[in-house]
Amino acid sequence: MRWDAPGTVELAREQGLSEEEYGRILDSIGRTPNLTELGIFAALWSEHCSYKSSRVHLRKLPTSGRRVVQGPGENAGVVDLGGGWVTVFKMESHNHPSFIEPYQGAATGVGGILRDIFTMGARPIMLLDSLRFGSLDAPRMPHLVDGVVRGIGDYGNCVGVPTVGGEVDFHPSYNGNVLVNVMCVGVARADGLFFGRASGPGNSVVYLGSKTGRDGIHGATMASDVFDESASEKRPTVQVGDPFTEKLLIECCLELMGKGLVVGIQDMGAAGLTSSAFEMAARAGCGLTLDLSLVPARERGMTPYELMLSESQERMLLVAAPPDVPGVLEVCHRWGLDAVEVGSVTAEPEVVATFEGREAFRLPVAPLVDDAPRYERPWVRPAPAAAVTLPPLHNRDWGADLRALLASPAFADTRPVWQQYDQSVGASTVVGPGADAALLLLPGTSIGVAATTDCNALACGLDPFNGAAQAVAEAVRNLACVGAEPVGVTDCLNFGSPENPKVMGQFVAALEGMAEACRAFEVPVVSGNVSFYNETSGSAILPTPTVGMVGVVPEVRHRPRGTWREGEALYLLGAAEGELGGSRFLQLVLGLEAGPVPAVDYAAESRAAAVVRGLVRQGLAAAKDLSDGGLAVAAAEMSGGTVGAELALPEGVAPARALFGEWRGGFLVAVEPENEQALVRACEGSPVNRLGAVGGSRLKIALGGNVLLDEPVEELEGLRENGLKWLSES
Amino acid sequence: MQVEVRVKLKQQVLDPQGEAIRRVLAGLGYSEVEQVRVGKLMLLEVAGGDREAVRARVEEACREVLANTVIEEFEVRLQ
Amino acid sequence: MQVEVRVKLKQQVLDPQGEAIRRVLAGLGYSEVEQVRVGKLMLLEVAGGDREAVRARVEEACREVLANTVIEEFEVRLQ
Amino acid sequence: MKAGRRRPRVAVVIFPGSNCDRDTLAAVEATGGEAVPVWHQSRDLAGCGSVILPGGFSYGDYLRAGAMAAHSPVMAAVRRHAEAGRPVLGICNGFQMLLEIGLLPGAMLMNRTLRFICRDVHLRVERDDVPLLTYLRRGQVLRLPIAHKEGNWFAPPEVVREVESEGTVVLRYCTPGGGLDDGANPNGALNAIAGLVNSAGNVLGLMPHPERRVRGIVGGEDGTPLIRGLVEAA
Ligand SMILES: Nc1ncnc2c1ncn2[C@@H]1O[C@H](COP(=O)(O)OP(=O)(O)O)[C@@H](O)[C@H]1O
Ligand SMILES: [Mg+2]
Repeated sequence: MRWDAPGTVELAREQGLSEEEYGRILDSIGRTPNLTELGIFAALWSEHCSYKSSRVHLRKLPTSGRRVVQGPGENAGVVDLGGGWVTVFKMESHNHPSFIEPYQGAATGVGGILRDIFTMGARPIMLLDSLRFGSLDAPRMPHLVDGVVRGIGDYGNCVGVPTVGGEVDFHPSYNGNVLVNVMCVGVARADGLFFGRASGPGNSVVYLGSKTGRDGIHGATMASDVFDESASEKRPTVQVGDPFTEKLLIECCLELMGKGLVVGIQDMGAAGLTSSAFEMAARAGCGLTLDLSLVPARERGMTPYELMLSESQERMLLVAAPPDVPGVLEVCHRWGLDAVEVGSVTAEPEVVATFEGREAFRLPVAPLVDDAPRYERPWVRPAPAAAVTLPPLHNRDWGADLRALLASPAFADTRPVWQQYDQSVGASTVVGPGADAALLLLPGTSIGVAATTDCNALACGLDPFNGAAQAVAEAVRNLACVGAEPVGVTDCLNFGSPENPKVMGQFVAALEGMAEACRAFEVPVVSGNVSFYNETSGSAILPTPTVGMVGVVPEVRHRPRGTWREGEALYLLGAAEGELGGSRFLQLVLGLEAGPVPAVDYAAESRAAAVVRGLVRQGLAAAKDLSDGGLAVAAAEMSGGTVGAELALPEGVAPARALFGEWRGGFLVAVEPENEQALVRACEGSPVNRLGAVGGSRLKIALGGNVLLDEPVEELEGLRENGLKWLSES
Repeated sequence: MQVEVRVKLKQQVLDPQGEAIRRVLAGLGYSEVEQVRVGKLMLLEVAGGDREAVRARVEEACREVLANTVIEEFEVRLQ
Repeated sequence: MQVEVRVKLKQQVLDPQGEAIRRVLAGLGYSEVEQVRVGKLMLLEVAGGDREAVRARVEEACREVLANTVIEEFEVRLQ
Repeated sequence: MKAGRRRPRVAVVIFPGSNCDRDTLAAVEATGGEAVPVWHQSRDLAGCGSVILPGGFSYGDYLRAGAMAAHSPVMAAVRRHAEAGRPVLGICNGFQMLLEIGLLPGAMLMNRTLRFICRDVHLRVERDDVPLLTYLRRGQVLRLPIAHKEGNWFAPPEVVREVESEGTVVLRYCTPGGGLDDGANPNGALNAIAGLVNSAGNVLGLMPHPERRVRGIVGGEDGTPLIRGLVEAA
C-alpha cells in the first residue's frame, strides 16, 4: 500500500477508526484523505491522544488554585513553590509496552515522562515509579518484575535523575496486564518556562535528536496493520530506549532555553512527529509547513506515512526565530545531536507537508486536535461493596497474623527494587525511597520538594469512589510524614476497556472520588494520564487510579525520619480503631477481598496532617501514617527491625480493628519525652492517645493487661526482607 | 561440544550502543567505520555428541532465555 | 567490508554473567550446558578494499578502545 | 581560607553523559574551591591546580564504563597534569576512566550481582600520608553512597600484589566497625578495594561518591574531607 493511496472506509477501519469517524473526516476536510492523512487522523483521534472517552469526565477534576501556573493541557502541569521557583510534574503509564518487553517498555516510559518535564524548561529532579504486577507464580511474572525494574533503573541512572519513590504491589488481576506508571518532578524558575506552541508565522521549525526509524508506528492507535505481513515483521513494535541521547537532549534543550533561543518546544511522544506538529500548531492557533525529505531517517526509503507516525524515542520539535537557527544548530551539534531545520510556522492553521518535492498532505489543525471526537460512553455506577460477615475475631494468634501480613509480597521490603535505582544523584535527596514520601532540596536552596504516589487498588475495586478519595488522602498523609504541604496532583488512571459500561462506571466513580478529595484538600490536579484497555481476554485489572502528589516544605531544617528511637514516647493520632472492610487483614489473613471502604473524613484528616506536618518540620517527631495493614504494620515498620516498643491500646477497643483496621486517617508518632507536651498541645481538638514507649528488642502490644502480640522486631523485619530478595541476586 | 550463540538486535531495531561506538571511532579518526552494531556472543560448553540434537536444544534455549526474540535474533554455530 | 570484532574476557578472568546464565539454564533443565562465557560481538561496516589494511586498522581500534586488554582479548574476522 | 587569597581553582571535566558534574562543582564550591567546568573537547585545564573527573555515564557506558571518555581530547591534558605530579581525582565513572587510560592499575568488571547498586557503604581509610588525604585518618570509617554497575575492581595477581605491597589502596569496603568481611563488599572487588592512588600519591580514584555528602541535611558530611583535600592541594 502506498503512502498516498486514497483512503477508503476499510483502510480507515484498519487504522482503528470507526465508520462514523471516517465520515467525520470526509466532512471536515471535504475530500478523500490519502493513507498518510488517514494515519494522522487515526493517531490523533486515538484514545491515547484524544482522550475521547474520558474527556467529558476529566472536566470534573478541580484544576485551578492560587499556586497553579499551568493546569492540564500542556506537556506537564506547573505549580508555584515560592521564591520565584515553580515545579513541573506529570505521571504517565507505559503498561502495554512493558508487558510485551518489560525492560525496554519501562525504560522508554521513563524517557517519555522526562521529556514531558524538560520540554517545559524544567530540570527533572526526581522520578517515582508506581508498579503493579500479577501473582509471582503467574507465567512470566518474575521476568516482568525483573525486566521492569532493570529498565527503569538503567534509564534513570544513566540520565542522572534520582528515582526516589514509588510503589510495588501484586494482585492476580494484573497477571495479563502489568502497570508501569512513572512520575517525574522537575523545577524551573517561574520566568523560565517554555510551552509547546508553534507561534510566530515565519519562525523556523527544527527537528532535534535521534533519527526517525520504523519503530512503534501505530503505537498510539494500536490498530491492526495496514501493511502486508512481511512488512510488519520488519517493523519493530518495540522501541529501544537510548538514555545517553536523552541525557544529551536534556542538557542541550535546557541550554537552548537558557540562551533564549527557543520560541516553543515539544517532545515527540505518542504519535511522534504528528502529535508534536499538530498540537504545537493548535496551541498557537497557527500552522506549519514541513519538508519530510529533510527529517533525519535511520533507514532508507522511509515514507511520509512512516516519518509522521514513527514513535522513535529521544526526539524533539522546536520552534525558533530564523536569526537564531544557526545558534540553535551550533548548540545541538556541540552536544552531538542531529538537528535540522525542517519547516516553518505559518499563519494559516493547517499543516502542509512536502516530500521529495511534492505535497504529501495538507490538513487543517482544528479538526484533528480541538474537534477530535468525544464520547459519552454508557456507564453504570458501581454498587459499593456491602458489609461482610466476618468469622469471630477474638483469641486469635495476633502475632501470627502480623507475621502473615509482613511475609506477603504486598509488605515486602522494596529495597531490592530501589537499590537498583540511583537515589542520590543530584546530592539533594533528604529522604529517599523506603519512607512515606520522598523529600528533595530544590538545588541551591533550602526549599523542600516532596512527592509520593499512592493507590490502594483493592479498595478501588470494592468502591471506586471512596477508594480513589482514600488514595488522595493517603498521599496527603504521606507528605505530612516528611513535613510537606500538598500543592498539586498528577494522576494516572489505569482501567479496563471504556467500552464496557461497568469499567466505564468504575472510571467515572473513581474520577468523582478523586475530584471530591482534591477539592476537599484544596489540591488541584494539574496533569495526568488515562490508560484504558488494561485487560486480557475480557478480564480487566482492578481499577487503579494512581495519585501522584507533590508537596512543599518552605525551609528544610531537619531530616524527617520514619523510624523511632530508643526512649521515645509513642502516640496514636486519630481514631483508636479502624475498619476492616477492604483491609489487608481481610485480604491476606482471612482471604476475603470484600467489605465496604469508608468515606474520607476530610476535616479530621486535614487537622491530623497539619499537626504532623508541623511537628516534623520542627524536627520534634518521627511519624508514619496508618495505611495498609493498620497500626501493627506501621509499628513493625517504624521499628526498622532494630529497636522494639511496648504499646498499650486504649481500653475497650476491638483487637482486630485496633491492630489491623484501616481507613482511619491516623498516624503513629514518636517523640522524645521532653516534646510530649508540645505534641499534646498541637493535637488540641483531635483524638490522640499515648500508646507507650520505645525500648527493648520486641514489639509488644497489649490491651487491658492482655498481651495481644509480642514479637522480636528483628524477626518481623526479616519476614519483610525475604519477599523480594530474589530481585537483588544475580 | 563448543557451541557459539550469536545474539544480535534485529536489523531495524535501534542500536544506541553501536551508534555511540561509531561516533567515538569517527572522533578518533576511524571514519572509515560506517556502521557498528553490537551483539552478544555466548560460548557454551555443551555435553552430548549428537550435533543435531545439541543444536536443537541450544536453539530452544535461545528462544526460551538466551535471546529476547521480541527485538533480537540469534544464530547457533557448532564448532 | 563487513568486519566482525569478538571481544571476550580473558580465560583467567571470572565471568559472573556467564555463570549466571549457566545457572538459569540449569534451572530450566539444560543441565548439559556445562559452561557459558559471555563476550561482545561488534559488527562493523568498514569502507576500503584492502583486506589487510582494514584488518590492521580495526585491530588498532581494538587495542585503542574497543577492548580493554587488562581483562579482555579480541579477535578480528573479515567476512 | 585566608583573607585576600584567591580560592584554589579546581577543574571539573564534563563529558557527554556525565551526570555528577553539577554535584561535584557544587561540592568544590562548598569546600572553599573555585569550581571550573571544563568541556571534554578542551585541550587544557583552564589553569586549574586540581582536576576532578566526575561520575556519571559518559557515552552511556555503552562500550565499557569510562572507555570512550578516556579518549576525549581533554584526557591528554589530564595525563600531563598527573605526570607533573598535580592532583587528579576520579570519582566512579572518573575512576573507571583513570583505569582505562592506565593512570591507575586494574579494570572494572560488572558487579558480582550483575546489577546496578545504589546504597550507603562503609569504607576504611587505609592511607593518610598523601596530600589528598590530609583530612582523613588511617583506620577511620567513612559512610558514603555508591551508585554503579561496574565497580568490581579486578587486576591480574601480580598487579594485586603490587598495589598491596606498595600500599596504594586508600579505601576498602568494610563493616560499620571497620572490619573486612565479604558481606560488606557490595560488588566483589578484589581485596575489597574501593579506592586507589598511584605510587606518587597524586592520582586518586574511588567508586563511592564523596560529592554527594558534603551537607548534613542530605545524609552526612563524610565526603567533605576528600573534596577539601583535593581543593587545598590545587
Ligand atoms: N517501585 C518503587 N520505586 C521506588 N521506591 C519505592 C518503590 N516501591 C516502594 N518504594 C518506596 O517504599 C516506600 C514504602 O512503600 P509503601 O509501603 O507502599 O509506602 P506507603 O504505604 O507509605 O505509601 C515508598 O513510599 C517508596 O519510598
Ligand atoms: Mg505511608
